[in-house]
Amino acid sequence: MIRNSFLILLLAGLGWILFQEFDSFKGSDQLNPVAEYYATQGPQEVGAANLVTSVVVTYRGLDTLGEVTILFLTAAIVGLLFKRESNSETEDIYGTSEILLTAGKILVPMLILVGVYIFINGHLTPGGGFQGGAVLASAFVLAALTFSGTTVKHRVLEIVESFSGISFVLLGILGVVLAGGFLDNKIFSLGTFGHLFSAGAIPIIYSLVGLKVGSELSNIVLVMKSSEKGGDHD
Amino acid sequence: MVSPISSIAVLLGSAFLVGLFKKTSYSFAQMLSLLAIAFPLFVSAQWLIHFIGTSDGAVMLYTAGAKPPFSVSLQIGMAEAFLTLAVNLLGLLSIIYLMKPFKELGVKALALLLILVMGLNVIILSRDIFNIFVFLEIASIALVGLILLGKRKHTYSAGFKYLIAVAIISSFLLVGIAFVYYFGSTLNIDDFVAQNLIVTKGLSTALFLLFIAVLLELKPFPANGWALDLYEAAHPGVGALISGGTATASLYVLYKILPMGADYWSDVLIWVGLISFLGSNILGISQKNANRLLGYSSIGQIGLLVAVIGFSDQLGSHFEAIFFSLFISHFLAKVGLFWLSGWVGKTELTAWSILRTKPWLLLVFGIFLFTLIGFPPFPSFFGKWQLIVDLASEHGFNWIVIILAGSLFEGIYLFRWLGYAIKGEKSTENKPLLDWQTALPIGLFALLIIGAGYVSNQWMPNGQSINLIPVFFILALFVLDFLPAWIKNTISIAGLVVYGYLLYPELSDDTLRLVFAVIFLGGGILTLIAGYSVKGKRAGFFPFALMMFAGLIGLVEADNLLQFFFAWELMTLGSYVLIIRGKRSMLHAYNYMLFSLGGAYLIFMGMAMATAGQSGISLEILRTTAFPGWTYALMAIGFLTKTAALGFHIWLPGAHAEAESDVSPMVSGILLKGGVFGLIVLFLAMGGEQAQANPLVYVLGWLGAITALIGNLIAVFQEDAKKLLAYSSIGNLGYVLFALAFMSNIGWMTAITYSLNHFLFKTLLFLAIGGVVLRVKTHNMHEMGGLIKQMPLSFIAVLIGIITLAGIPPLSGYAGKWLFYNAVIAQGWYFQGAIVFFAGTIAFLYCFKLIYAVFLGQPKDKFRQVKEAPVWYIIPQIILIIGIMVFSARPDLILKPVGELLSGSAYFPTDPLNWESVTASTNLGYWSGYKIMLVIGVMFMVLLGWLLLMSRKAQKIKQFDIVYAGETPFTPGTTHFSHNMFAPLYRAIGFLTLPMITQSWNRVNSTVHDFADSARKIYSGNGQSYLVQILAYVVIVYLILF
Amino acid sequence: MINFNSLNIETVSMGIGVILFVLGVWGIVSQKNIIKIIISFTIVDTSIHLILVSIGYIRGKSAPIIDAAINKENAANEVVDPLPQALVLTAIVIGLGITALMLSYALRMYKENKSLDINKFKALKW
Amino acid sequence: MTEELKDNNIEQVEDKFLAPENRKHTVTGPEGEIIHVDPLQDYYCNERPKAEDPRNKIVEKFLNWARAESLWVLGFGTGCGSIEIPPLLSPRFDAYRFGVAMRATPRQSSVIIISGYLAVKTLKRVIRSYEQMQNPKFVIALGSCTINGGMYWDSYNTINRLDYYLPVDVYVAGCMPRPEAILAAFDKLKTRIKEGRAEGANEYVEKFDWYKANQKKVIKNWNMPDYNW
Amino acid sequence: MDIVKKIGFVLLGLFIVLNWGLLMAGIMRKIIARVSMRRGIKIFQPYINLIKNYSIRSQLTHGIMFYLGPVFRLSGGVGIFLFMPMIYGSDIWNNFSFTGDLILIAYFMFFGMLGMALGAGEGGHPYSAIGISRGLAQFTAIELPLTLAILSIAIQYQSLSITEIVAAQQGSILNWTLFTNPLATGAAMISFLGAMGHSPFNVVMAPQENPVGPPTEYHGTFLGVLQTNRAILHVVEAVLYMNLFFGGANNWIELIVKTFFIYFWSVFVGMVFPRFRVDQSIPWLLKLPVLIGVAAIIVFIV
Repeated sequence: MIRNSFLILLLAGLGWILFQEFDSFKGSDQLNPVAEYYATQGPQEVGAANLVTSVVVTYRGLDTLGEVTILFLTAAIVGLLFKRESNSETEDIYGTSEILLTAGKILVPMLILVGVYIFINGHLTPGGGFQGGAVLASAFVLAALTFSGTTVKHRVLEIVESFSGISFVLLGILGVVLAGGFLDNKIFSLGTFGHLFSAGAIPIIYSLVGLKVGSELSNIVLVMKSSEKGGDHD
Repeated sequence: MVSPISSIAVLLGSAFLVGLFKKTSYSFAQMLSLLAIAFPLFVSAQWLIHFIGTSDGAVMLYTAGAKPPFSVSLQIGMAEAFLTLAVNLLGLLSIIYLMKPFKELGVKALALLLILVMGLNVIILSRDIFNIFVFLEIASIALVGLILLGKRKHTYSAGFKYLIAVAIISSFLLVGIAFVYYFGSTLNIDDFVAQNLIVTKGLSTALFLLFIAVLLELKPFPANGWALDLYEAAHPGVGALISGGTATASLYVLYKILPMGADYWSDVLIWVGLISFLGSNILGISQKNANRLLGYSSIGQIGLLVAVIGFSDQLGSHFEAIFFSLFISHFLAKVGLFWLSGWVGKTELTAWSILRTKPWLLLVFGIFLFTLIGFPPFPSFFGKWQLIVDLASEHGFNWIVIILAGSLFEGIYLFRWLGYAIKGEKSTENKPLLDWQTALPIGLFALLIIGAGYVSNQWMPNGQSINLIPVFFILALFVLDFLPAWIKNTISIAGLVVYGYLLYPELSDDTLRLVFAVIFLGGGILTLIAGYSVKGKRAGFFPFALMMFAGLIGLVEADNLLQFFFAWELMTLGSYVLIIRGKRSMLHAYNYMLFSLGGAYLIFMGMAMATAGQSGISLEILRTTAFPGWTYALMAIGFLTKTAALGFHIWLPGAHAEAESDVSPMVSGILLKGGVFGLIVLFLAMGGEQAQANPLVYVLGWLGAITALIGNLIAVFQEDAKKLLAYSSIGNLGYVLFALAFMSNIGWMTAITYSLNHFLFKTLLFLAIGGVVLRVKTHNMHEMGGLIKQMPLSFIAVLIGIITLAGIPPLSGYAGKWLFYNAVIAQGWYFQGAIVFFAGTIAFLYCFKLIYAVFLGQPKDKFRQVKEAPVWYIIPQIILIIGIMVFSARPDLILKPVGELLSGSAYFPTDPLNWESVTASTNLGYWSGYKIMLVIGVMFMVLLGWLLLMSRKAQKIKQFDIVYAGETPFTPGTTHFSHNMFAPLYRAIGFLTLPMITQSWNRVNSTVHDFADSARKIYSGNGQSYLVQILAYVVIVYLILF
Repeated sequence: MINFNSLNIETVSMGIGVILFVLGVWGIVSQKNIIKIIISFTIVDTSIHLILVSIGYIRGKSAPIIDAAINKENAANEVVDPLPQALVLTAIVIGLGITALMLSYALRMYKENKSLDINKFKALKW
Repeated sequence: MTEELKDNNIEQVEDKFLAPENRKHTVTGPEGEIIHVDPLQDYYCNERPKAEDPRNKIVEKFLNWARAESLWVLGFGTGCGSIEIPPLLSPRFDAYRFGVAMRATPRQSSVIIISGYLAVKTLKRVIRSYEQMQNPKFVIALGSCTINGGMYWDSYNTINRLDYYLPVDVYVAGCMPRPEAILAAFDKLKTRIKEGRAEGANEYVEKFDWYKANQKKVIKNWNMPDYNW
Repeated sequence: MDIVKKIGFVLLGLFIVLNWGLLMAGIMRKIIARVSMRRGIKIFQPYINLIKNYSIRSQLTHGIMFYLGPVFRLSGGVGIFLFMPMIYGSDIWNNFSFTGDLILIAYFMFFGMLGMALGAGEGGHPYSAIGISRGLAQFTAIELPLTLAILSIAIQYQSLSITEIVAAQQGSILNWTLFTNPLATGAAMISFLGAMGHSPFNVVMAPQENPVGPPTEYHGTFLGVLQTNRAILHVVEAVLYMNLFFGGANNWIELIVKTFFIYFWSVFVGMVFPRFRVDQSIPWLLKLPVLIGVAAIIVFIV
């Protein structure tokens, strides 16, 4: 009881703190100078129609590199956590339902297609490497759930993951060498605004990100899934 | 110059690459990781050298080809270069140190470490708050992975608690960043600061969330249970990464964002930091688990660093130096300790006695601990010194009190720990193997500490005034420690002799200092001569002995407060190690250290108060201090702990009694004079005779008198010969204190005579008794007896010693008594004087007991074959006896110049002692040591001749040929009356000797421990309560602030 | 107090975000089941995303993608702030990573103790 | 100690009479060395007593006068006669006026009064006390028991004739002699001393072997050195 | 030649003091005897005892300190004599007094005590040690009132020189410290009782319980030396008190009369009061006499 009332007091305090913010929050009518710069200069400098993408991949590319790293970390740690189990690849004892099997057969290629589309067009349309990667991963996961015999090899995923990560970093370094700084996308020509092959390195980076995210997410899920099987034995 | 960005890229790229390797090519992955981490190390070193060499400003690094605030920007300056260097070095050594656990866990773990180091680099370099947030998350997550190293118990739950706490904290951080962006329209720190926004309610709350989240990342007390659990659960190598790595980065984040906040944030940091420092150190007191204890200590130290960041305005141009020295101390020492902990393998503090199997590790352990506490010559000493002096100039005395109190509490547990390591019970289990992967990082860090100490010393204002020659000499002795003892002994003695020779011209005018220099150096040489009797290597003895003497002589040499305090702490450090070398000295050395530490902090506090509002730190400023009452009182109490005045004496008996035979005279006859000299310096500052009106002096006078009485009285009831001498020292120092407190010419003459006498006879007695103890292997007087036949020379030494001690004419002790009476009557302190006299008569009792119970009475069977004390003990005794004789016959040789100095100075011009050749006179009477000696000597010889003539035929008989009511004695043991010898006296006034002071200290001790023990129950182990604590911390700080 | 007439979309989402944040924190500090705690955390995470998005919203403006609907030259007056959206993207990924890790740890903890009660994991304390 | 004495006594002092504390044993020294202890040899001076010949005759006469006028009596009551000693010091008899004083330690006493029957057990203590007195020393024997055993002549544990064991200067007959008789004995003793005839101490030394043999004949548990210095 | 003359007179003075000490002891014994309705010893009995002790033919020694103990003891007694001005205003009877330093004498008393203690200790007799431990313990308490008294008269006369203190008391009997500072005199005279070793403070030498205390093992010549010292010391201590409190002495007759009465005081008290145990005497001495001494000082401070 005392604990609960104490908690309520604390939450009230927290609410009070946040209420200060809410109270001061008046919305905005206009872009602030930074955002305005993105909106006005972004298209020229970066050449991406999707301003968010220009921010994500270029202006704040270091953050994005960090995000990718976080996913890499997560995958690695999950891998470490379930290391012992993942070594013993046991068969799925339940099998797969007919509905899933049929739907999977149709959906998996489509999902892969959609995912690839999303990250390739990240600089033009809503979406990008992360979104596309997530869709890609869902395809792999679906495949793994559906076709128990044809599990995606961890090793392949890992290679894809590492390869795309290293390439991302290398592209970033190329920015230092060829353009204005680390992760500058202007290492390639900006191309025509609004076209697929435009915005310098963004499509490439986003593709790499998409691959990386896709492989990492699938890796996480697959590792956790495989641990489910061997879990009870230890 | 290589851009730091490339080091980030290299780290990240190799992390991705390393993840690819298979188990079979592990060693290749390992090599790659090492190279990958060596590269940024090289880069940061290069930049650091560049900045040191050129004094250029910081360099901004842009990403994405855009300028901030639009893109993420990094900055490398001196600080960043240094901090990344530290982090990268830590990373590199961690890979080496953790080689085996890494191998167990595989390549992925290597990648985690690389990413962690990369993250830390970016956190340090980045100027964008969101970017910092992202990389803080990276670092945290990488750590969550790394705690899987080493396969320890409970890592999962600890990791989960850590994760959830970090998640909550980062939620606050993110909300804060979001609103900062809303109100400030930028994520770039420099841009935000440049805008100089008007602080509104919303913005200040947003900044609050930002700051509190960064603070929470630094695990402030008490919202840090999750971090403690992690420290405990993680492999020590990972603990080192947390404590040294992430904390470093987070601290720097705090420093970077500090200009964003309003001015009050400095105060918040100060309070948060200091509360952390104090609270964490108090709660650490009862901790038994080494890793967790290191966690407590880390949190405390980081708290101090946070506070220092908060103080950055006050510290001004000294900030960098102070932060550097405190940071590097924490970084190197704490990481080193974690690594050591990994080698020890066991978590209980008592298991650390295993370190004794590798003496150099023990030394390194000592270096780490002394660095943490802030002993010279380690960097934190200089940092703390300057920090506190600077705070004092801002009149921040509350802060100083908290800092010093926290340091004291830290000392409580760290020195207990050191005690376990040096003297704890040796565990029977197999000692762990020391491979190069462990030895290299630990050794390297220990060496770096010494280097950092030198840098701090040179960097700190006034630091260069410290004479480092003795320190280098001591270091050289450490290096030469493999040599046999007699070579090192010769080197040490030669060092003291040469130093004395070099010092002499400097002091020849100042007789007062010269007397003490003679006591310190001469005493050092004499007691070291006794050291020749020790065979073998005597590892680690000589450096510390020399350290003590260097400290003592440094006191004499000191011109400014820093030199004085440096010397004081050096002396304490050396003497502590000397004391703990004794067989059963663990507890006593611990007590000694705690009292010394407390005393040193009081002195420090007093000095700091003296510097407030004054320029410079020369000793002269004590005279003009703005807070005379506090300054003098604090410093006086500090010095009293070293002279073991009543109330602060409880460390002394054990420490002196249990020390090695030739160490006891060092720490008794010589070391105690350090405190006396401190008091002299203090009293000189108080300004001569006008200070008589100072109530402090009056109090000290009474204290001295009562100390003399109680000290001597307790000594009477001792059965342990060395303890008896130790209590006697307490009493004797009471005389000195009393005489000093007269604040008159003759009073000081008394004090100096007493000091010199005490040095002569107590060194003599301890050497003689030490020689006996060496032979008979017991301290208990009632077990000895009749040793005069075996040890006639020791007997003569003790006889001369006690005659001097008791103040019996014609020896020099009487000179002190005579001066004392004159001073008492001139001063009018009759009652105190009577008490001191009473103490003197009581001294006579233990003098008799000492000589009777040891040398006279019934010889014991088992000591029939003992030999005379080693010749190396006898030689210094003979020199001391000659000294006593010379001083007795010609006291004018020393007292006359000292008297001239005192009366010639501005301090005590009135009522000096008049000298007429060898005769001293006051307006009360006169005295001539020479004539008294002559008369008594001639008379004694005549009477001796007479008796010899009368009883020349006497038959020599044996021990049982005594009248025994017609019976024969049973055994020598039951016939030797010496146990509980003064039982009637005890029945009469023994109540004065009840250990009330010891008991009250014990009560203080147990109260503090109980408090710490119950207070640390807030770390209940429940992850959810930790979250509640975090939440409460946020809310409470917010409510306090707004 | 809040004037309901002046309610607009960003205020509402901000309000919901704040409420969700407090609710999520309530869940974290009151639920005993580790999974529920993790779910509560995701609520907190989501609330932050809401807050971020509301901050970036400009009244009456459209998504920051320059296409047919939005003039490239006049983009500054046409689009909402792209930066918070980029931040949200990053935050989501971070949240995902942390959630995944929490779940993995929870799984391990469950295997260790056969319990998901957070009170059962008190081996390390004091 | 002479060789023959040693030989004589080895037979008589059998192990069962040797007190445990006086048996040979070993102790361990501080360095772990083994030390052999033979208590009777090590704790006691085993020199044979020496006769102290009177000095120059005239000086001796003066000194004997002083010795006679300053008789310090060892306060040692052996038998029933010891009850007669305290009245000596009372106002009625006031032995002080004759220079008689009681001393508690044999070292400072010159007279030992054997006050009545002497058990063998007490004899041993008497011998030790007597031997610990310094050279001009005198023995006054009170009562018949010291002369011929008196009423205890056939007792199993008293001696019959003190002469066999100590050189007696003055016998006082009676059972018990009254204090006046004791005063008379002091007077007699003084006369003997002044005449130079009270050389019992030297006599004891000269006939030491005979005395020892007699003493040891009755005292089985000797447990002392042969001569108690 | 001066020094030879000086030594000659010092020896003469020592001889007088020794004789007076022996005689005084005899007289006191006589008085004691008469009080208990006895005839008592001959007046010259102490001489006879001394001669007898020196004439003891055999000597034993326990070791070197056994030898040195009596020497120390006698040195203590003779030393105090040497540093004590005997007759006021006389150059020749001032000995080596350096104008008579009070502190020197006060501390030199320890010299003899130490010697006795060491000698007795070397004797190896437990009773000797018991006696010494009692004696020393009691001595600490005895000295305290004396110290207070000395301090009091040092304040009074602003001097630590016995000669000057005696000089200040000349002129009239009312100038004696006894009258000018009765409290100090009171405290000192109580302490004198202890110093003389008479009842109630004579448990040190309790005759039967621990034969005779410290000198248990001493005999013959050694005892003679101790007796010699005793004779000297008693007179010299009485002279000290005489000098401090009773106006000193202008000639030997005055000295003899005054010391007789001072010494008689202790004998008188000894006759009247029973014996204290050490653990009784110490608290007693630390109560009343110390209070008197404190009062004696307070009088001069206020």
